[in-house]
Amino acid sequence: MADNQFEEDSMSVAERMAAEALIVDVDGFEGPLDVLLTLSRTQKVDLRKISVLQLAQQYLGFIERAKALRIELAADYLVMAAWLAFLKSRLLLPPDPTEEGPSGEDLAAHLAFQLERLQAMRDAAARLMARDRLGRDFFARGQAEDVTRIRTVKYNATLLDLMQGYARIRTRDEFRPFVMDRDSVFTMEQALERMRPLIGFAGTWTDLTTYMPDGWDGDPVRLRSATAATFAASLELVKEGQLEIRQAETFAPIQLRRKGDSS
Amino acid sequence: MTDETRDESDTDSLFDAPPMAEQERMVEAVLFASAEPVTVRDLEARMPHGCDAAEALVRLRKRYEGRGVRVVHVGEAWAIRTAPDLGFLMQKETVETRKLSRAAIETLAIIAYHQPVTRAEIEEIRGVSVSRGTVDQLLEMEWIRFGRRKMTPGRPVTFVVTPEFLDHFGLENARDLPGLKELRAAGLLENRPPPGALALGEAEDDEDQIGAGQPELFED
Amino acid sequence: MTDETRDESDTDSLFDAPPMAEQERMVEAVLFASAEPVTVRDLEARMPHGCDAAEALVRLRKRYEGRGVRVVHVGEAWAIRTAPDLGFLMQKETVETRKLSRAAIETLAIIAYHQPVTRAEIEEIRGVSVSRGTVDQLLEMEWIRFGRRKMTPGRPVTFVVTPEFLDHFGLENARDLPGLKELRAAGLLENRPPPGALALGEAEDDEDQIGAGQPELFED
Repeated sequence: MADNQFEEDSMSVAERMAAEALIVDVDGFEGPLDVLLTLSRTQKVDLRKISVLQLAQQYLGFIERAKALRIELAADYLVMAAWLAFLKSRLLLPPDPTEEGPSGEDLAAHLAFQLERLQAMRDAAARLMARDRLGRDFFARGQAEDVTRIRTVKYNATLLDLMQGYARIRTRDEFRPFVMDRDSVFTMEQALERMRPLIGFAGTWTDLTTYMPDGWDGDPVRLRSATAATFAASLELVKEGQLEIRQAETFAPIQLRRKGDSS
Repeated sequence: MTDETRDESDTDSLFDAPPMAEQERMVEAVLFASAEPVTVRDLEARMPHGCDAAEALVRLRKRYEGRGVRVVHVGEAWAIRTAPDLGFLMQKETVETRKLSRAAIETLAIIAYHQPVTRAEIEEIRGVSVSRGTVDQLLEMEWIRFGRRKMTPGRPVTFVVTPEFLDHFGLENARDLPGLKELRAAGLLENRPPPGALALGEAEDDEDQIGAGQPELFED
Repeated sequence: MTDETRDESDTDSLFDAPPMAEQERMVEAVLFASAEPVTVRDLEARMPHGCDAAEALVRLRKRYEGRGVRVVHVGEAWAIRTAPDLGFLMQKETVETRKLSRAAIETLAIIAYHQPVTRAEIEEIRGVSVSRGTVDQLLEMEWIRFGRRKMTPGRPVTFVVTPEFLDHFGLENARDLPGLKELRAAGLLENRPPPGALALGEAEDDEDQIGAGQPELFED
C-alpha cells in the first residue's frame, strides 16, 4: 500500500525546497518523526529498505544547521538527535558481545517500522478524508420531522411510605435524628429493634431502603452505617424465619417480605 | 403517464438532458435533502440544462403513491412528507415510574387519615404550607378528589381519598389504615418528640387524645 | 416485491403484526422523518407489536437501490441518505465542515484504525504529543468518544470512533475503513514496543492487551 504513492518525479525539486524549508520552518513539522519521514523521502526507496544510518546522519545535520542558525528547537528534537547519534554509533561499531540491550539493527528496524506506520496512517487519513462525506457529497434529510415525545410519569408510593409519612408528621421528628451515644453508628441491634415491628406490614416485597431509619440518609457515613445495619438485621430476621429476602441481580434493590404463614 | 417517448425525443439540444429516470432521481434527492419545499423553478435551476422537473415530479409522485412517504404540493412548491396514516409513528410514548415526593406522601397521608380535610387543616398538621403543585399532582393521579365543603366560615373545600387510592394501597376503605396506636406499636411513632413540643411522659395522654380524636375524623 | 405470502403466515400471535408491505411503509416513514440514523430497536419500539423491522429494512433497502436516495447502514442503525453521485445538486445544502488541522486528521485516522487506542499510543505513532485541543475538537465534533479503559497500569482511557463518524464518512462500520485489511496484514496496525532498553516494563502486557482487544472491536 505505501509502495510508491508519493510523486517521485517532482521529488527532487520538492525535496530540495523542503530541505531548505526544513531549517526555516521547524514549526511546520509535527515533531522529530515527521522530520525523519520528510528526510526519508530523499532516499526515494520503499520505507522498508530505507537506510536508517543515512537518515540519522541527515537528521543530525538538520539539527546542526538549526543550531547554527540559532533556531530554537523543542526538547524532543534534541532527544531524537541524541538517540540517533547513539543509534549511529551502534550501527557503525562492531557489536560488543559484552554489551546488554538491543542491537543497532533492532533499533533501526523499529525506527523504520515507526516511519512506515506513520506514513501508512497519513495515507489512510488522506483516503478517509477523500471519501464521500455527509453534508458534502451525500445528504441527510433536510426537513426532519420531530418525534413528539409523549411522556407519562407514573408515581408510586407504598402503604409503608404513607404510614411513615404520617408518623413523621405526627411525631414531628423530621429534622431530628436519633440521639445516639455514637452518633454516626447505627447498630444492628438498633436496626433489629426498628425492623421487628415494621415487618408485620411487609406483606408484599418492599425495598430494604424503606426500613432505613429517618435522618440517616444525609451524611454518607451515617447512611453507610444505617444501610449496613439494616441489611445485617434483615439477614438476621431471615435467619429467624421471619423475613424473606431477594435481589434480582448484583446491585439491584434488595427487597424484603414477611415470611409466608409464619405465626 | 403516457410520455415515455418524450425523453428519447429530446435530442435536438446540444447537451442532452439526462434520461427521465435520472431526472426523477435528482428530484427525489433534492426534495429529500432540502430543508424547505422546493419549487419547480428552483429544481430546474439546480438540475442540468434541459431537464423537465415538472414531469419528473409527476412521475416521482406516482412512484410514492401508497408508500410510507408522499410527494406533496405545498403552496407553489413540493416536498416529501410522511403519509398521514403513519403519523402515529412520529410519537414516542414513554412511561416513567417515580417515587412520590415526601411532601406529596405526607399530604396524601393527612388526607387519608383526616378526610374530609381542608387545605388549611393539612397545612396546620404538616406545619408547612401545601404547594398547589402537590395537591394538583394528587388530584391528577386521582388518588384524592374534592369532598363536600366545610360548614365553616368561607366554606372551604375539602379533600378526600378516592376509590383509586384505596385500590392502589389495597385497602377496603380509609378506616383500614392503621391507627396511631398501631403505628406506635409498629414502631412508627416511637421517636421521641422534639424537646418542648410534647413533653416526655405525656405519651399516654397523647395516645388517649389521639385515640379519641381519630374515630371522629372518619365519622362521615 | 414478492412477499405477499409471508405476511399471511405470521398468524400465530394473538395480535397479528401488520403485513410486511405495511411494515416496510412504516420503516420508510420513520427513516425519512429522521435526520439521524435509527436503530432497529428504536424502529420496533415505535412500530406496532410483533413487527420485524430488520426484515422490512432489508426489503426497503432493496427497493431504493439505484434511486436518488438510499437506505444505508450506519453502525447499529439505519438512515436514508442521498446518492453520492447527486451531491452536485445540493450546493445549497452543503455544510461547511470545520477545517481540521493536519494533526487532527492524523489523530482521527489513528483512532479509527487502531481503536481502542490510548493517547500514549497515538503519541507513539505520531512521534509527537497530542494537544488537548486536537482531541477536544474531535470529541466536540462527535467523531470520537472515550472507550473503555485499558487493563494496563494506570488504566488509561481509550478513544474509539462514533456512529457519527461512520455516518459522516459513509461507512457501515469500522471494519469498512479503506485499506484496513491491508494495513493489518502489513503489521502496520500493531503497537510494537521499541526494542530493549527503551521498552517500558509493561510493554509486553500492553501488546497482549492490544492483540486481544482489537480484533474484538472490529469483529462484531
